[in-house]
Amino acid sequence: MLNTLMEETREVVAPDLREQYVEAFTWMLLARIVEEKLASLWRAGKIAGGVYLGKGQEAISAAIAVMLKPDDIFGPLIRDQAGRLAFGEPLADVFRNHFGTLTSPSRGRDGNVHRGRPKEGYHSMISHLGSLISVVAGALLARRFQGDTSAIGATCIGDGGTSTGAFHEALNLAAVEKLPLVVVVTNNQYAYSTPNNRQFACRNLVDRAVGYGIEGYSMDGTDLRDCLEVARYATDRARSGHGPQMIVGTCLRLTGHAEHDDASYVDKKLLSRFAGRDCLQIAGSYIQSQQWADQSQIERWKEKAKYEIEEALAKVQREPHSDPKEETWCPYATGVLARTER
Amino acid sequence: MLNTLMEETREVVAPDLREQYVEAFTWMLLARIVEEKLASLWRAGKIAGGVYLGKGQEAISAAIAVMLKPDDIFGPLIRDQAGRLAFGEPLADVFRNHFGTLTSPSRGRDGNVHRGRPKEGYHSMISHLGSLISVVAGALLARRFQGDTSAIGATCIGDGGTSTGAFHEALNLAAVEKLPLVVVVTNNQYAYSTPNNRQFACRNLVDRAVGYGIEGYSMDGTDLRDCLEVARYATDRARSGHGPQMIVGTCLRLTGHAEHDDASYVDKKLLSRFAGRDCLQIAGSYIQSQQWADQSQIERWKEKAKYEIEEALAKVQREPHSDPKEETWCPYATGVLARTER
Amino acid sequence: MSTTYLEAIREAQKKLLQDDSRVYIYGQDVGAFGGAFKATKNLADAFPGRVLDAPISEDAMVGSAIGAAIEGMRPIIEMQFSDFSVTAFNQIINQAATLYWRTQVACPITIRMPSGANPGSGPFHSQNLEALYAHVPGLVVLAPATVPDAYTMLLEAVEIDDPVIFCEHKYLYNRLKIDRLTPSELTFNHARVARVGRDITIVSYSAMVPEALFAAEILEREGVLAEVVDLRCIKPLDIETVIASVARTGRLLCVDESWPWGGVNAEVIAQVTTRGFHLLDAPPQRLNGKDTPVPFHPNLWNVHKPSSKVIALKARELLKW
Amino acid sequence: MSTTYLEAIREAQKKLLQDDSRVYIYGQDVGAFGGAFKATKNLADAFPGRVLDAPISEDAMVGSAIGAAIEGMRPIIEMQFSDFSVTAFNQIINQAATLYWRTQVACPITIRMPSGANPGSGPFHSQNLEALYAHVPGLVVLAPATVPDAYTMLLEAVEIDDPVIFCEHKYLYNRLKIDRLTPSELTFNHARVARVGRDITIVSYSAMVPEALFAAEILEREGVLAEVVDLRCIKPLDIETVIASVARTGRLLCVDESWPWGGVNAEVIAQVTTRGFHLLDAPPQRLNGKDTPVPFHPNLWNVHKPSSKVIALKARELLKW
Ligand SMILES: Cc1ncc(C[n+]2csc(CCOP(=O)(O)OP(=O)(O)O)c2C)c(N)n1
Ligand SMILES: Cc1ncc(C[n+]2csc(CCOP(=O)(O)OP(=O)(O)O)c2C)c(N)n1
Ligand SMILES: [Mg+2]
Ligand SMILES: [Mg+2]
Repeated sequence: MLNTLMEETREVVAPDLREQYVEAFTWMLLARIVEEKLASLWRAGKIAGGVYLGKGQEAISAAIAVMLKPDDIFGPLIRDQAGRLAFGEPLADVFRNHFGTLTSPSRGRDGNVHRGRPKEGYHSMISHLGSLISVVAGALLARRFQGDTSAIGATCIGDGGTSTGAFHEALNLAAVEKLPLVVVVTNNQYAYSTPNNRQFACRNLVDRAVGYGIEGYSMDGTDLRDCLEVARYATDRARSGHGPQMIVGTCLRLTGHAEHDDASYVDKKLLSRFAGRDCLQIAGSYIQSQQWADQSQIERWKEKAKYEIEEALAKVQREPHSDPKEETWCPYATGVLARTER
Repeated sequence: MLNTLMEETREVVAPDLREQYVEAFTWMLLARIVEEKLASLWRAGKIAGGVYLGKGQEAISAAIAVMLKPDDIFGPLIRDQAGRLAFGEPLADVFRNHFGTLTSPSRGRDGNVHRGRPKEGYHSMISHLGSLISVVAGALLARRFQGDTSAIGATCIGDGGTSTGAFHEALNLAAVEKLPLVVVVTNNQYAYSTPNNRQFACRNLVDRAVGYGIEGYSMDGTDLRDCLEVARYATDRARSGHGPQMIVGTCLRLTGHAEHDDASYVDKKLLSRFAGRDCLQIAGSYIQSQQWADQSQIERWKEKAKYEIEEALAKVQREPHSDPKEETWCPYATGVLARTER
Repeated sequence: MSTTYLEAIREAQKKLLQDDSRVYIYGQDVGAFGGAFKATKNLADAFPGRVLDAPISEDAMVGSAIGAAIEGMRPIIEMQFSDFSVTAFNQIINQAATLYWRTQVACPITIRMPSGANPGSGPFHSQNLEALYAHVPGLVVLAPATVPDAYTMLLEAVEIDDPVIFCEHKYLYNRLKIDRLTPSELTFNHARVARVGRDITIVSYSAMVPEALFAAEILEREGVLAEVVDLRCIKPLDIETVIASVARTGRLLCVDESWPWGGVNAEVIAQVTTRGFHLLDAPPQRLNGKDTPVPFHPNLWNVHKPSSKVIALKARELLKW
Repeated sequence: MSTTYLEAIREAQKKLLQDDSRVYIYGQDVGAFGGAFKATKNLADAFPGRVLDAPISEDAMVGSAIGAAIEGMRPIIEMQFSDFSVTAFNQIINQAATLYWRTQVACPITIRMPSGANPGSGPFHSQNLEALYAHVPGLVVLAPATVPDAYTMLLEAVEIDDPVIFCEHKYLYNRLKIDRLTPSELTFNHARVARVGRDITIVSYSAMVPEALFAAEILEREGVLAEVVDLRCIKPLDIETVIASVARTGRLLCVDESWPWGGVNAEVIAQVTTRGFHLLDAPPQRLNGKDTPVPFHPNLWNVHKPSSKVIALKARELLKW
């Protein structure tokens, strides 16, 4: 069993990943800027409820998503704006779901990060941490029943979410069924205010993989190159029949738990350490150092991102909001039940 | 981290364990015989509901219990008749709870293995597998609050029970709190009819210990000597502040899931293998080989066990059964609520 | 050849596996072993790879069914006992029940819940949890009381585009038997007048229906004609049928072996009194299981739930009002 | 210095930690951070080692509290949101609720449940789950609607020898405020006549009490005197107080923001109609949250639950009956 990618393979692998690197970087950039927009909309009182951002973990999120194909399955969590975009989410949906417009994936019934298009393989999380993993596993089971042997699925969870019973049951089930499931654990050091040492006692969460009999890798979540290498390796392994894969990426949540939280409890020392590096800056420098793009190109990408964001926002701002009178107030899909007194 | 006891330490340790070996053996014997009695009472239609026996895993169960002290905490499961007796359960309670007499620990409200005396540190399981572990962990947390630093707790679970979310959450919680909790996993190859390969995909369940950051040991559940060594080691480690301990004992369930089950699905090959050995026979031979007792002494123990069992049974058969008219039908301990309309 | 309630459930699953490639069965010991109650006996053999043993992971079992349903499957989850479904409670009430409402994607999963007690089952192998599930928006809760309903309603359950909690009663498994299995006449969302009467309406479901029918027989000997309504569908309730009956009889007695607080009886009484108050000539009454866990000892168990005797007694009281 | 509903909860916990060495608090982020809603702010500092951060493991949190209670402690478990308590559902309903009945050993744990919604909370941070817990034998379910009750009932909750589901309403946290915190006059198991009237009884609890009181004010301007009963204790219900009020008014309107099927309203109506049918001059009525998850969008959220306007409207209808 492979517990981490071996150092020496990396330099060889990296050049192959130029295309994905650049792609992932542009999604990270777009995610960072759209999240900044969300934060400012929240501060301006334009968004009801919470705003949860993924600042500091865009590399992990984008890396896994760029390795997925359109027919694959993706179950992102709260801080996966980058991955969502990379998997094909329209920018407009971000705003729609935060405003709760009638055009939003949930028609205003749910909000913010609770969005997806499950029929397109893009799952919509509920709040209860850990509970999405078995859903994605089940989707892969269905694909197997249907004879689809090429698709894989990936889903994300935080360090805190690994303490849930749901996490355990789902990983074990996936292992027994040998499903092509990649579980990406982002250890951003905190679950809300709770530091790792109050959350688990193992050395590294990747040590759980062996207990499920699955393959596990740890990676530097601040380094997009590392993330891409591991994500490619794990998705390849899943795709070629090696069963579930667990990836543990280390980073630091560079933002509050949600926008109302100033994260004052974060140990300041962490910021100056390894995990506290900003993956977006590192990736930007790396791209330049590799001469895949220069500073002005990156600026143009940023401008493009900003433009697209403004455009999407302007569009969504003209879209209708949920109207209680148009709401069916019916939780049933079955036609005959819509009309029954309950 | 120690994943298994090292071979070479064993011979040194064994002689010390003579007293516990003999003690454990007598409990195993008593458990085996009382269970045979339960089975025949069940066949005679004298017991309502299920009868769950621990045949084949008495060594594991007795070994952990003889290492516990009276002030320790014990949370046995379905197949722990031997451990229950070793921890101090009166024989009469076995029959009381199977008949549901008014004198039984649950006053006839619950039955068979669902018994204990929680205030005496002997916990009473509910059916939902895995859910007892956190209860025992909490009891240890309480002891810590109360300044008791000498007590430890042990609780048991099956291979199947390790798949529950409750198992995971409890082990993780205990690890974070560094509680003196020993979790004994009896891998008897089956969960009801479900074999290991449909239950988990890891090589050995003890591989889960590292994922919780706790110490783990595997042992031969058919060999009382091995069980005692590991149980002593783990309880010592727990007692001396090394946090949770996981023990995985391998054996075969030498009986049906319950008495209604003929276990026809059990792979016959297993019976002739290592795990299929009868721990009681092995222990009996070992005792003789060590000249700790001879055949006639063992017979005398058997006779004594039978006598005590018949005596307890005779006594319990004269005890009153639950009477609906005497039942309070009140689930509340709080006095004022007993009288309220609900 | 006769068919039991349990066999009807097996036959329905067989037919579903035969007719619909989207169906599979997942649960502990449902494979080669055929399930704790033999509800899937021989099915794993007949439909290789489609009847799968699950680990003891109710949460993940249900979660996986939801994912499979999203991808177009029609999973049947067998809980080994209804009691164990609560370890999947979150997946059922928050993930499955809300999926359609949140995403406009249907969640056609069926969760089979062997419910109710036999003597000696004890507090954790006996529960009737229909009220817990019925409280939650988005779930359909079915509770067949006859062999044809066990068969037909299970077929319907799998066709329903919403998560169905299928409460099958263990006490009925081998005690109910009919000579020839014929499908039910009503669709799942209709209550059934199980016995026509005119003096009092006894509303009931699942294993309490035979008990209510016995009570009605006792009462008939005394000249009282009780009408017995079998709810069949607990959520949503077909209250029209109940109200129509109360309109005829003027008296309502609800019988349910589960816990009283907020149970099926409470909901039936609330719906009838808020909408058909003027039809009642006497206070509605209810009989429930006692407000304690289900006891192990047969003596206690016997009086924990309503019996035909107690039902008849209560009916007589109500008729004197 | 004024005290809010939230501060009252904090003060109660502080007093409990001060006065009773058996008390400790366990929950996600309750330690140095002071909890998601700051209900335990500064307590970890003031009581070192007795206010502990938990991993995201509701099942084990509650299980551990049960074990600690067996050993004589009086744990307070904070659920971050009531919604997350269902991942501990099994421990609560099967382990805690049955412990005393099974073993004669009391299980004095208190589970604090931040309940109810604020605009934008969405389906999974808004639930009112009291009916799910009240259905189950062995649990005490409390729901304070005032600042003194938030304080006093939490003190009582910890003294109660049974598991208590303490439903505190997030909408009230900072919106309810009183000048001086004084203890409640009633003990936890009594309902309270929050406003005396004579024309109609409005029964309610938690955040719907202020709403019912607003409605009563609206109605008073029209010459209607509504009596408002605050249930306070959901399980067991103090139905005597409700029936006594209905005896005076002859009319019953139940208001509850949670789901209708088998909810608090249904149980109140069932108890009142089975026992006080003759007191009613009109059908009992109920207003509930809609039978869907709680919606995210403020527009939808606003109409999902009963408002004072809707309550007044319904009361008027009922008065015309
Ligand atoms: C079962 C459950 N319990 C509690 C919560 C409340 N909650 C929401 S996010 C969060 C912290 C999550 O931490 P982590 O998993 O590390 O993810 P991160 O926020 O760091 O991305 C908590 C406790 C929840 N969502 N689900
Ligand atoms: C949560 C839960 N789900 C299902 C069951 C039903 N059940 C009772 S015993 C059992 C098998 C247990 O297997 P294992 O844990 O290996 O213990 P063993 O019987 O082999 O001692 C099952 C599935 C249960 N008790 N709890
Ligand atoms: Mg985190
Ligand atoms: Mg086993």
